[in-house]
Amino acid sequence: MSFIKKFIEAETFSRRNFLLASAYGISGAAAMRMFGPSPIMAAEYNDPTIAWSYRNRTNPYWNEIVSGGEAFVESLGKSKGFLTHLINEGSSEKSLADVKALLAKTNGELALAIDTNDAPNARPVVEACVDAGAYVSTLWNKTDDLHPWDFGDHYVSHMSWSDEGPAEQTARILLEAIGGKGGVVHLGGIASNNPAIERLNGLKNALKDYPDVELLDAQPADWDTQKANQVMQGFITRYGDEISGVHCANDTIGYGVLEALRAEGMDVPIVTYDGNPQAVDLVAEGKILATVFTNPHWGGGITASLAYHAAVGHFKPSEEPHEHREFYGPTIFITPDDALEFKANYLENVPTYDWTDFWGPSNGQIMYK
Amino acid sequence: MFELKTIDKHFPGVHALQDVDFHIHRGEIVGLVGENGAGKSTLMKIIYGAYQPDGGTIEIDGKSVRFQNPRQAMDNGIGMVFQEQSLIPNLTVMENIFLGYENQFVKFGVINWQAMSTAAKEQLAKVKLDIDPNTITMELSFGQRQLVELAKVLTLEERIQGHLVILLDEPTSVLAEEEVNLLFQIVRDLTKRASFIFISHRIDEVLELSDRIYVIKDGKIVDVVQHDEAEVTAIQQKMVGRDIDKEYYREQKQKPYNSSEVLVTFDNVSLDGIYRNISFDLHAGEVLTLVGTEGSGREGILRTLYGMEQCTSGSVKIKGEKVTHFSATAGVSRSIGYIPRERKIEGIVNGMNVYENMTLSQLKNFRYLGVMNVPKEKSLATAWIERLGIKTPSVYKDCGDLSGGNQQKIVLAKWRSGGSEIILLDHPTRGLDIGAKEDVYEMIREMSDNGIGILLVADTLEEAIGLSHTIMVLKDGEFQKGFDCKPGSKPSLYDLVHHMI
Amino acid sequence: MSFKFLKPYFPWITLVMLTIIVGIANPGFFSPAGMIILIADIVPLLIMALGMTFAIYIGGIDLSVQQIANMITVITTVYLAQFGIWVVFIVIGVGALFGTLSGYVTTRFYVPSFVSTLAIGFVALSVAKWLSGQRALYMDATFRDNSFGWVFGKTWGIPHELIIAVVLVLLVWFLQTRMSFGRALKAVGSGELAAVASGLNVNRVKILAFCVSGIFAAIAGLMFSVKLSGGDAQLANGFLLPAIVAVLVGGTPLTGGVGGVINTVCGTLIVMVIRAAMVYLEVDATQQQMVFGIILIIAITLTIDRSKLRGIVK
Amino acid sequence: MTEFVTGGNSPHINTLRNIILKWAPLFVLASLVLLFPIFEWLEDFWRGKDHFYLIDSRFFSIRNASRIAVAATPGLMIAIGVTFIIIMGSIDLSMEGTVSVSAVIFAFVFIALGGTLAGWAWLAIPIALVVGGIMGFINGFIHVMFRVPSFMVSLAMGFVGTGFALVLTGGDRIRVEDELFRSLLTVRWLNFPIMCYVAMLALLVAWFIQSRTTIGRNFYAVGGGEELAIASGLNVSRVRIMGFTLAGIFFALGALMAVGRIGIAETATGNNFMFISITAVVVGGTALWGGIGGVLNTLVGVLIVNVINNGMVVIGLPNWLQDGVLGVLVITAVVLSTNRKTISFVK
Repeated sequence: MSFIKKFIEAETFSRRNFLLASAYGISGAAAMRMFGPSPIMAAEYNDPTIAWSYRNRTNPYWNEIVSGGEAFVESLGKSKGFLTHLINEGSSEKSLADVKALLAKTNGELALAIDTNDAPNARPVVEACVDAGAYVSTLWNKTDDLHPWDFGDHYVSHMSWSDEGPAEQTARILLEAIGGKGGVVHLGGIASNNPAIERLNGLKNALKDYPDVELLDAQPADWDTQKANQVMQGFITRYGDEISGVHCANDTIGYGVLEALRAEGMDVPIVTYDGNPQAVDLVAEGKILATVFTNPHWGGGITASLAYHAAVGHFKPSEEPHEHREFYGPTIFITPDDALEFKANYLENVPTYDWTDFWGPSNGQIMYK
Repeated sequence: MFELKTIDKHFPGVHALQDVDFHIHRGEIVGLVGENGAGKSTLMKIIYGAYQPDGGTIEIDGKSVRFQNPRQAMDNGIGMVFQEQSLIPNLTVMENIFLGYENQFVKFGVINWQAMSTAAKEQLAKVKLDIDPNTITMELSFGQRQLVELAKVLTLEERIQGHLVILLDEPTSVLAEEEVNLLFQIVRDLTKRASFIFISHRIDEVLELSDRIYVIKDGKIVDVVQHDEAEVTAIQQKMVGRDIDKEYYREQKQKPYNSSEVLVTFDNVSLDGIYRNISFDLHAGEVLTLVGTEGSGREGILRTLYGMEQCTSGSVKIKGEKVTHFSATAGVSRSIGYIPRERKIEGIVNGMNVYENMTLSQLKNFRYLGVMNVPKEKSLATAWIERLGIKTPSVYKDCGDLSGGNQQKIVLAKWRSGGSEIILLDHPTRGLDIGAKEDVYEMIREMSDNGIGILLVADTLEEAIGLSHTIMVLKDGEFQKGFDCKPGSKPSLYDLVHHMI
Repeated sequence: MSFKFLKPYFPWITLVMLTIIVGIANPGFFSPAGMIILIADIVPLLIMALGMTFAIYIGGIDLSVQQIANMITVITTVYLAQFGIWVVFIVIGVGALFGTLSGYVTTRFYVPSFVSTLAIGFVALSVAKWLSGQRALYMDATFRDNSFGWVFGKTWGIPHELIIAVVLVLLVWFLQTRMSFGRALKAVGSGELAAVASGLNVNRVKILAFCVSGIFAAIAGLMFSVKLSGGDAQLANGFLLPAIVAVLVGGTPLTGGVGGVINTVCGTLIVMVIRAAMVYLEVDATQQQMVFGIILIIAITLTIDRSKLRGIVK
Repeated sequence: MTEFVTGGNSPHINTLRNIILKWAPLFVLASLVLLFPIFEWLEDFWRGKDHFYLIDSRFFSIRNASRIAVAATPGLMIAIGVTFIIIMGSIDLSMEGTVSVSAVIFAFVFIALGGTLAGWAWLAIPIALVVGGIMGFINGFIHVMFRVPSFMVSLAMGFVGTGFALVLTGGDRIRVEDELFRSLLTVRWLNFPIMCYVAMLALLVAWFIQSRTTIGRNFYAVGGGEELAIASGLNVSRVRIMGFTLAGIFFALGALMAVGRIGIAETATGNNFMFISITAVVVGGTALWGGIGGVLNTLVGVLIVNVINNGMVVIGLPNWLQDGVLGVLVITAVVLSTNRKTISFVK
């Protein structure tokens, strides 16, 4: 069965509910104005600056995220350039400093969407925004003890993806493909990143059901193609033909692995994660067995949208249930069977999303272990 | 044929050259003497294109020329043999000789090493040096390097059609007597092809070689003397602008040291490859001079005593205590002061001011819990500036901006003020003008009177003879002969040279 | 007021000019409150750059600072619960240890500091990875607030971070200008041979310089860790190049003996202004890095005092 | 940034020690190559497997040698480029930017001209080299004309380069899928991919430049004593600018190899080359203060670094330990190949 179809159905369903949702949004806001606490409590801005803070532009993943942010800004009738970009270049220090600079510049009149580069960095960023009266929504990185509902209205939401399940699914696809026996290796992301840990755990969970498959080795490749290439070469040397499958923490790692295998003339099935266009092509070509699309375009847009709509007062975050403050983003599996269909629906024609349907495609409240 | 007319050169705050007229005929050897800072090197640099004059003209055979850089000067037949070693140590001899002119050996972008080697051999033959052109320059002796420098400049002979002008800047300072004679011979032989400008602080050498001598003082040519009329003392007077004490080395002030207190004992000390089996005693108030050619081990002994190099056998005793730990820090703590040859890089710290330099060796006397007592430093510096007559606008002056003589005085003050009882002097008058030299001699006498033991490596033999109580002659790292050097019974130059070579 | 007299102040002039340019383009930049926040935020970088100044001042470089800071964020996070505020001593001790190690390898084994500090940094990274179990760790908020909450408070509107920075700057300034160690540093930086010939224990001075650098890197790591309330082996990544840039732009060139900690304060502020300019002038995201590089080249070209480079520029 | 003074006043040379020192980097390489199989042997020994030292080694095999070679190739090109600069006593930190720009422009032009080496797209190769050369030229020009130390200029140029690559790509990656171009990696002669032979050819050219051409020898002259070289009439500014340009060309070559290896050109192509290439140069025995060493040393240095990296994975060293071990081994390698008698101090 096609994962795509299911997702698109869900999407269409939510579109049908568009009017309902926006009606709720508007009436919610109106209700708040009438009956809510004094407006001074929650500063609402007419035209807050909208900003996205992310790692860099050298990774297509972030480009996708940003394209969503830009699409959202355009949906407000503004030009793309209205979105302020803060790029931290992998530096938590710069990430925080840039946010502070922007807060100072805008006097807190800011709707910020941010991935803080590293989990510990989320707390000071959120605290700074809350102090300055800005509205912030986070993506991916935050520590488990930090929750939007502890900060009233200004920490609007946090979105992440539960990678363990999908990673387990791709792992199962891989393990089936190798016939349930042999050895696999895992190339992970930056070891301390949450997704890197979850994706490895997913593989480990899947392995429990395949006692004949051995996890030969797992090493971090730092989300980096070249590093992945080198690590894979090392694996090939050490394990040689024992490797019957490769589990990669994301697509960029996958590219490096593919090239290492290609150099050796080896043909070993691999699975990746993220669903970058290039990876989707490779899936369609059958070079990658499966990848997982996390719809960064939607994630990027909706994170900015949440912050913006809270900032202009269209809804009041503190009145939302917890599952609307911390939630998982959507995941779609892409296998050779549906890659082309997926590509046509999501990459070649980026769907026009309803950016006020905040939680439609989301995947339930974030669970902590 | 080569003429400078009314050359002017200003530097910030200094009028370095003023209306300098200078000419040289074909085949002539012209001497240029003057005190340090008189403008000699500025004039040289203008001639070979490193500086451009602010006023005046340079003419070759009546044609006016301008040199933007040394390269253009060379292309006009002007070559320079440098005082500081200008050979690049990591290159081979032949690469050095043809540096910047390799193109003559290049075919299709490839260097023909064979051809270059042959050509280099020819150049080396001109200076009668028989070494493999493939030798790395670092491995040559100082004298050999000086000759290679000359050989390098002589490549102009092949490159340039016309007559050459070759500047020799202090070429003899690192040469042994024999090598100096060889050099002079070569220079005389070459006058068919080239004119020479010869700069040296050894006026007797200038007299010996030159046809004509320019005397420069304070940026002006004060006299031009013909060879036949020249006289050392007259030239010296012109240079300094005052009479020089006939007793140049203050011999009449030399007092015998009376102390029997032995400060330093070397007992059969060796340092592998540098010197072997050296023994001597240094008494309080004694001036002991080590004499020998470059590479005879003189400096090695100083360095061992100061602690910078550990001896391989034998025992060194300082004030009766056997030295087991060798380091310069330990040397200072044993009240030894060291005045190095390379004043500008080892003596003073360029970039630090007068008082900072003076207290550098004795920081621990000026700090309390690690904090420097600056007023105390300044008062010390002020006192010594006065005592040694150091010319500096203030204690805040960067030492790098002071003249050589004043720098040397600051180095001396550093050790004197720190209470050093043993002072090692390595070429203390090198590169100083006559006036500054006299000051240094005066100070050596005064230190000797105060019971300080002095181990000296002198710039010239005359200096050694004039200043010492005792002379030790070294050759190839071995002790040759000791001379008692009391006033009135001093050994002659010949006595020393005889044992040196 | 001749041109030459102005030379030492070139970095400051550059800073003022940049500030004015940004301020004219967006007057909001001059808001004192905003300015204080910006400055307070650059404090960890400033502290790291202060330490780095010592390494560069003696003509070396310290590439280990970022990894030391990484390691310290992990150490702080792991041991905060156990030792509370006393973790400061562990931090300083570890920083000193790694700095000393760099210095020792450089001076005793003759490994250029460029390589030795890089290698020691790798060792620190290994320690960080091992201790953190390659995970992002976070602090218990109560422990953090009990021990280090005061760091982020304000007195009369002035963030305490800023006060800490000022105290540290005064401390190193005193160290550099008034203490015998500072004097020795200057001697080693501007005339190493003369320092040797004056009997200074040059190796010890150099080792101490790297030690100070390590300690400051550790303090920066601590501040950062407490600020972010956590630690992992990558947390301080991205610190190294800005810290080097801050020192260089401030006017302490790699030739040693020139500049000093006050220059570094200026350099750090320049880095801050350039960064803030990206935000205030709304430079396009893809162009920011290129613009940063170009401004950097211009700033260095204008700032650098060539008379102190002594002829050769390598 | 570094300064040195030849120690003592004695030009006496202990020849045996000198020979040992000259070949020290090679000894280090050889011992590393023999060291890693020992761990493999031990591992199998504990497991009770038969293992004949070296013969059964997975590390010590032709296949692995070719893997190490492939991994080393881009780094080698970059390290060769920076070797010239280091011989001059300068330093170049702009490689990451230059590599990214060259790689990205190469890929754009390659695709625009048809996307296969069989067509006009081969022009992308010289164009990329020219781009690298221009980057290097700008670097050298600013360094020489504005008298700014190379460390600072090249560091800033690195930012400009990466930034420019980012402006060009907007963050996208460009795939270069041409089979003919990718044959650099996929086609093997005698077990080694073509890119290894191309790299060897480039190394040969570099060696030729270094030892047989005027400019190459002038690098040594500038590194041995710049003031002296000026006084000898050498146009040092020209030599320096040419050096940086040449380095830029080799960086671009490294970019081509990097693209050839993974088939992708992006802003991140240049990442992580800066510190490791300079480390490799130093490990190979080229002195940071200039005048000593050469491209053959650099080959050995690059191989040492790559052998360590590969060997650590092959013997299954835990990931967290790898950085530290690399650090310690690098220090050891530099210590072993430094002639401590000729240096009195190092910064």
